[in-house]
Amino acid sequence: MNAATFAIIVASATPLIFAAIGETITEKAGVVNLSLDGSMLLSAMTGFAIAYTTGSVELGLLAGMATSGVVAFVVAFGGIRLRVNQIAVGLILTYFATKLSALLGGEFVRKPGPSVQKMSLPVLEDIPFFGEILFQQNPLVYFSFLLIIVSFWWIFHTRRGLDLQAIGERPEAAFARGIPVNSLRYFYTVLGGAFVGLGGAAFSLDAKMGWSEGHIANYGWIALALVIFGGWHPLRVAFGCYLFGAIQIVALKMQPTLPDLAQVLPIAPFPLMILTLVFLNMRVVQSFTMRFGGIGRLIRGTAPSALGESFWPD
Amino acid sequence: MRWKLMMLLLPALLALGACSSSDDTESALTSQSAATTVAATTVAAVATEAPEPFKLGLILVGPRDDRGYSQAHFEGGTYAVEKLQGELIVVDKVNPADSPNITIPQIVDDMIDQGAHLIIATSDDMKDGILEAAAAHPDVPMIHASGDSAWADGKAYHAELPMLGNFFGQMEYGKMIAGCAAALQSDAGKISYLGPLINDETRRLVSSTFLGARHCWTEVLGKSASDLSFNVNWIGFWFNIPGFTLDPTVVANEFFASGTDVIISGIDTTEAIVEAGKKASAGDTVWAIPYDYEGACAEAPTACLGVPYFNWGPTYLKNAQSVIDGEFTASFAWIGPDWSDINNHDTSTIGFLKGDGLTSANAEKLDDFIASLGDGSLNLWTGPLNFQDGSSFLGSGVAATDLEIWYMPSLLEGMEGPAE
Amino acid sequence: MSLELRAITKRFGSVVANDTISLSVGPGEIHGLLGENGAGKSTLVKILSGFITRDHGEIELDGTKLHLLSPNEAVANGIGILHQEPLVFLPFSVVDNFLIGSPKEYGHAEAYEALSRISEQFGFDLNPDVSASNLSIGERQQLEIARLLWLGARVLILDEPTTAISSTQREKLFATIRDLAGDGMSVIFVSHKLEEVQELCDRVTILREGKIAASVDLPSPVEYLVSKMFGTGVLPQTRRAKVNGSSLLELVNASASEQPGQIIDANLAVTRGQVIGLAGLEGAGQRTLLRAMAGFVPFTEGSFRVQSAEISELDYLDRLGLGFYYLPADRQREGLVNGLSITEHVALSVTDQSKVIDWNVARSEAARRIDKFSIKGTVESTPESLSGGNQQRLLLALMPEAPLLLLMEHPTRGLDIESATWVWSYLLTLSESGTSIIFSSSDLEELTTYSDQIAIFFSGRIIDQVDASEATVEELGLLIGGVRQR
Amino acid sequence: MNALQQTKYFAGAITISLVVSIFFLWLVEAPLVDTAKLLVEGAFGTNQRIGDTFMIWVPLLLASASLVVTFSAGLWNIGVEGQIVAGAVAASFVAREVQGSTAVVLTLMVIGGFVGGALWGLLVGVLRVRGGVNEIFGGIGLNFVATGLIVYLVIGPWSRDGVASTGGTEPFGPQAWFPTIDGLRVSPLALIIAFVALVSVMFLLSKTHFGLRLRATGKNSLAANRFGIATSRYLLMAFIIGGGIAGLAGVTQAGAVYHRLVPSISGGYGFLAILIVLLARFRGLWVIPIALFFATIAMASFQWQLRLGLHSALGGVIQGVLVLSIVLVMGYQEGRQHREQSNIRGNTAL
Repeated sequence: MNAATFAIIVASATPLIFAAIGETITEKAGVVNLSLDGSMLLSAMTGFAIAYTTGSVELGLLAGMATSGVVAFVVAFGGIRLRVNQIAVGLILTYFATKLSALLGGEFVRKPGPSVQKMSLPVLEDIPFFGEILFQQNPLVYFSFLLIIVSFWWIFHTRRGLDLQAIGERPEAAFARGIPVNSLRYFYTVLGGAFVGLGGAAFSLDAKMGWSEGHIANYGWIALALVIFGGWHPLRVAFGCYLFGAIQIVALKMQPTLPDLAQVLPIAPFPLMILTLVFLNMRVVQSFTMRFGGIGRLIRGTAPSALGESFWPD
Repeated sequence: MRWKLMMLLLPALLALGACSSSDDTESALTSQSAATTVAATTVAAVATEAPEPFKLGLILVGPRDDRGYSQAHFEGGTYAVEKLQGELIVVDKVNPADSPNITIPQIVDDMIDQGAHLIIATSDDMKDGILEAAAAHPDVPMIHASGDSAWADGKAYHAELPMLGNFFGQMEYGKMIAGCAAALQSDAGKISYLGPLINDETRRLVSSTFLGARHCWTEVLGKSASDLSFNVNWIGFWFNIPGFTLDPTVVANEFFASGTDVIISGIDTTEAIVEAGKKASAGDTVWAIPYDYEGACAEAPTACLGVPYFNWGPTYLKNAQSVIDGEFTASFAWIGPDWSDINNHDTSTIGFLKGDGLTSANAEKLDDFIASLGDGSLNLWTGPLNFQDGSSFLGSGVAATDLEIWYMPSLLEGMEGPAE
Repeated sequence: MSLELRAITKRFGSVVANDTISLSVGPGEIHGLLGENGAGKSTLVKILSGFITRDHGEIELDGTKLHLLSPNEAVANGIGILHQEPLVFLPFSVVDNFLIGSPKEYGHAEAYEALSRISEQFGFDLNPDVSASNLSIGERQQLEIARLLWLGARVLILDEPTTAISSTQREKLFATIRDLAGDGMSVIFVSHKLEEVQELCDRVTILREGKIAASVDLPSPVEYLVSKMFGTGVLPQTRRAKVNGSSLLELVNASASEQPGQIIDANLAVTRGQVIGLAGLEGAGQRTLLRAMAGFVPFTEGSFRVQSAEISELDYLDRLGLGFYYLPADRQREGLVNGLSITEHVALSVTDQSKVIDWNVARSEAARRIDKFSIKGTVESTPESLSGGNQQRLLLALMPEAPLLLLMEHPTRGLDIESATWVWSYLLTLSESGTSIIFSSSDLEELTTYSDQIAIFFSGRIIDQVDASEATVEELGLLIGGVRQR
Repeated sequence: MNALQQTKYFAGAITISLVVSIFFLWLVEAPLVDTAKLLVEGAFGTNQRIGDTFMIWVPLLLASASLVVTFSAGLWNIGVEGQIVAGAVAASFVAREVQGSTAVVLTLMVIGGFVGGALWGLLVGVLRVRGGVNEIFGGIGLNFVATGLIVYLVIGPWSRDGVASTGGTEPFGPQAWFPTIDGLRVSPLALIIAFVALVSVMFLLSKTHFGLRLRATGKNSLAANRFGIATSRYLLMAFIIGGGIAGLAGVTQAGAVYHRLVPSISGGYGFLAILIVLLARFRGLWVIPIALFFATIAMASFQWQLRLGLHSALGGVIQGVLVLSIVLVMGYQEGRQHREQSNIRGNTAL
């Protein structure tokens, strides 16, 4: 593999990073937004449709963010205000948004439209090897780097991030400490949804330009799997995204020798997710990782304790 | 359409404020396919005299606006019914992934219900279904495009189905031209082929591409055959079905990353040219050759070296006419280009439209190549040709028969990639 | 600082959890709030923490009326609550825990500084960088206290703080509380542990069934306090004949522990048809003993024999097969299945070997049991629609006709008198037909009236076993309170 | 009063979904009358169409029956898609390998498919009970693994001669085709299997001790355990039975619809069945009409596309609107009820 191949891995993982980090943020707050595959599709469609109509990629990206933000709001509203099971709402929205994207996007199928333009970063792009991989990309890719770092920093190194983790971990205790649990859950669910939407729009405006039915290629489900694989830790989630990109390339390279297996490799994140969970749930591993602080947490990657549970203070 | 209202629906606009742009920015690129955005299936026509206009049923494997294989068929059908002032009944996206609850026999039944006079199943993937349907309706004219069930000499002859015909274009020529164009323009001599699934048809098409490329690389440019790399990757279906196939966008990107400068697409959709356009606009010197549909270069004109395409209109018209005249019987037709003008919409089933990416010098060389194919002075399916594993396919000076080409069992020596 | 509560009232449906509770705590005062489980202590704590809102009543802090509509407001007004389970987030470090929820915009540097300052002042040993999951419960409390002080708590309310900590930790906690009171802090110490309240508090308010039963300065005689905490006299006095059945089971030097609760070195012998009452303050080990005998908590030491057969290795399902039966205190959560009808419960409880249920039979059986157990409900009623008394009757109705051994927590807690009387008349019939019964209760009258023997628990140990016919309520109160007299 | 309130909410939800659906129809310029007419005609207009509607009904009934079992045990078995696939793979194996009369082959296909689905379900169950992997994520993951398996088989060991396509395998021999009534495509045998499965599930859950214990486990596993139920064993049994029934949907898809193995053999029916079961509020009897209605919409979608040129996703949007509004509205109603009850019990968090 040469630098160009690594550059592809980085570029093709970008939508996945937005979606997976977005969902990580949401789940950290204790809300599970299962609608990812549908909302990414809908965002990919609206993002492209708006960009195509207005000619502005920026507006397209914003539209994509807003779309999934609204879908996420429905999840939050259903789960928090209406007290409906979040899993149920998420699954229904997945189906609904998928079909809606196909229906409303009918007119935009495979039209050539605007896309995010490449923008190499001066100086940095000349770093040997890494320059080509990391800095001869486009602004979306740079933003994904920023998102990884900022979300990591926000969650683990700020006061507000502590509150975020607290409401996903022990909402009743957080509430008793004076944290407005449900308001924050709304906020982070919608925020995470917006990043999911950015992931969708990044698909139709960059990674796989244009719109067609089912355009995001199961990336919503893959993002959900990667959140778990990544142990709800932005850095590990991002690693999972890049790993997935790499697996796809490996699959291609394998085709001449093992054509049957190559065809199957793109589903790799799912067994990886399951095996990771089983591995980490093993008693031996748990007691081992408990001994280490930050590193242990990175490896252990436990789910927020109150994930998917609604919190009703009254 | 009420699509501006649709926009109101989209929360996007809540964020953006009111939608300012009210005029439909239908670009020149898409104007030629206005019909594709119209949902109505009845395309023509004022039926003035005939109380019952001719109805053509068309079953497409992908969306009718895929800018590829299915759109080419759709436009062929449109052409035919316009000429006949008939009606077109279309069902698209007929594949198990997109339409799990629709089977070919079911569609055929319904089209017959609607009064279809001729039903055309357009994809290789529909073989089993159309055979089943033809058996159920032995008196309804049907055609399986790309099939061989009506070929008496073929391996899968179904003598018991007298009204199920076959036709297909000799895309081998289109592919040879594509291969030649790629070889002429390529600096690196690294050509990659984005293949769909592997079967007889795709093997012969990719082999034709290779023959065209090698010919122009060695004979026209006078370079050494060993400097030409020709690599095939298959995605597993005619187009991308997430989860079932490899992602053609990723494949195309990886081709470029590994040094390829021309990708020739063999799949129904436009990922290769889209990615090439993206690369080219970022300043890389890469090109692509899409497939199937005349307008495919519009996705990225400057990165396009040309497109070999199907022009189904005349063939559709001819078969429809024979149904109207009561003369339709099952036959197998493998139709070549009209060499006098391969881009004549009324006569040539196979065409090649040169793209903006091709230099004028190379365009001239390509014209010469096309001419030599047309006048019969050049037959690339002539020995000595070996298979990929080194075994002999054709002895020196021996020309391949139709059967040998149609049922191409492997890839040729000099090509890289799996053959089955 | 002084805190004043006036006529706080809170209802949940038909239950009055707090009935016109008034109390005042002056500066430097340590005020005990004593009562058994369900007396209304935790409701009051939740009201003060802003977690739930009172229906009536006023709260005043230093003469200022507080609304306390949210925990935020409670924190902002300087009401600091140390919850029974400290509000610690286990995955996070100590210093992160220190910061979570703080309305202040302090960063880590300030937090480190404040934590070390407060730790030093009170002699806490808290490493700011270790994970909170590595802290003992006592240390978690110290962390919480430090945090509350940092937030500027003026009133400190400690809700059952000693449930899960060791005695050394408790000494340390008490020292801290005294220090704080010495600095003028008002402290409310909520507990069901009489001896701790006596040791620590200046004054005590005793709650029983949502009402104030007494409010007195300490020290005050133990038997007086116990009599105020525990109910007396609601049940009819039906002395029963002494049974002399054959030996059924034997517990020898048995130990077990769960979270929370433990038993140490317990010995108990039970004969057929015998009724043994387990007396003790909440958490003294009665519950753990019952759960260990039922098979939910493994014995770590000792032997548990039934008719000379060692059964300590058997799990709950096996023991069920031997004829054991366990009736939990939390009837809705642990005993009955909400959403299933009485008929379905009956069908669930029968050990019918057939695969298919004959619903007609089940319905008539359910109707029979509803009738026999005087349950106010129909065959289609679901547990959530039944009152506590009827839930308990239903649980008894679902029990096999004559179990070998019945293990029961608080047979009559929360029941109206009629149901309670009924329950005991049924239990006594059972025992007469050979079922041995071991039950825990916080009603001394219940213990002395219905038991043959009473085992008295204190801090996980059975400190005494008395013949119920010879025991008096007063004597029992002293023993439970840890005052050995005999 | 409760029932009345529930009916009021339900009517409200139906009204909302109707209004929203009509809005979408208007948006895509669907002629309302024709669309409504085709909804009925498309599914029931001719004998053939009735047959085809039933053909879609079959997998929906089976997948829903499967989900009723697992939901009763309190499980979110999103892995139902994968179980359908596993059943289809097992049935295809039988169809490809076993020579014999139709009766023998079909019997073995049904048994094989049930076992295949059951094993795939059991895998989700074991991951949940022993591996600590939540059944939702285990199920989703195994769905994709099942897809990977089928793609591997179709393009690899079971591919057609000289072909490497994810299009599907060679059609089965005629002995592995479910028999049909003359002129119709629907197989009465498949319908019978679906109904037998659904009725068995309803019988199992409502009339047997096993079913009762399963439901008790689903509603309150702690209390169920106090009644002497080995709850984790019942969870595994739920996965086995549910998976097996889902596997039967795979059998009918392979043997009665496609007559071969294709990668998308499940047809998304498992996912659709989740919506059906949510709508039916996990009750078997309600599954029958709702699944029929969903099949009707699926057939109508085809007719809408064919005759009115409407987009094929329209039917799905309407289904989605319906389920979303009913689940949100009814969930709200239930939440209120729950809150009232929890107040009565004084059962608060902390």
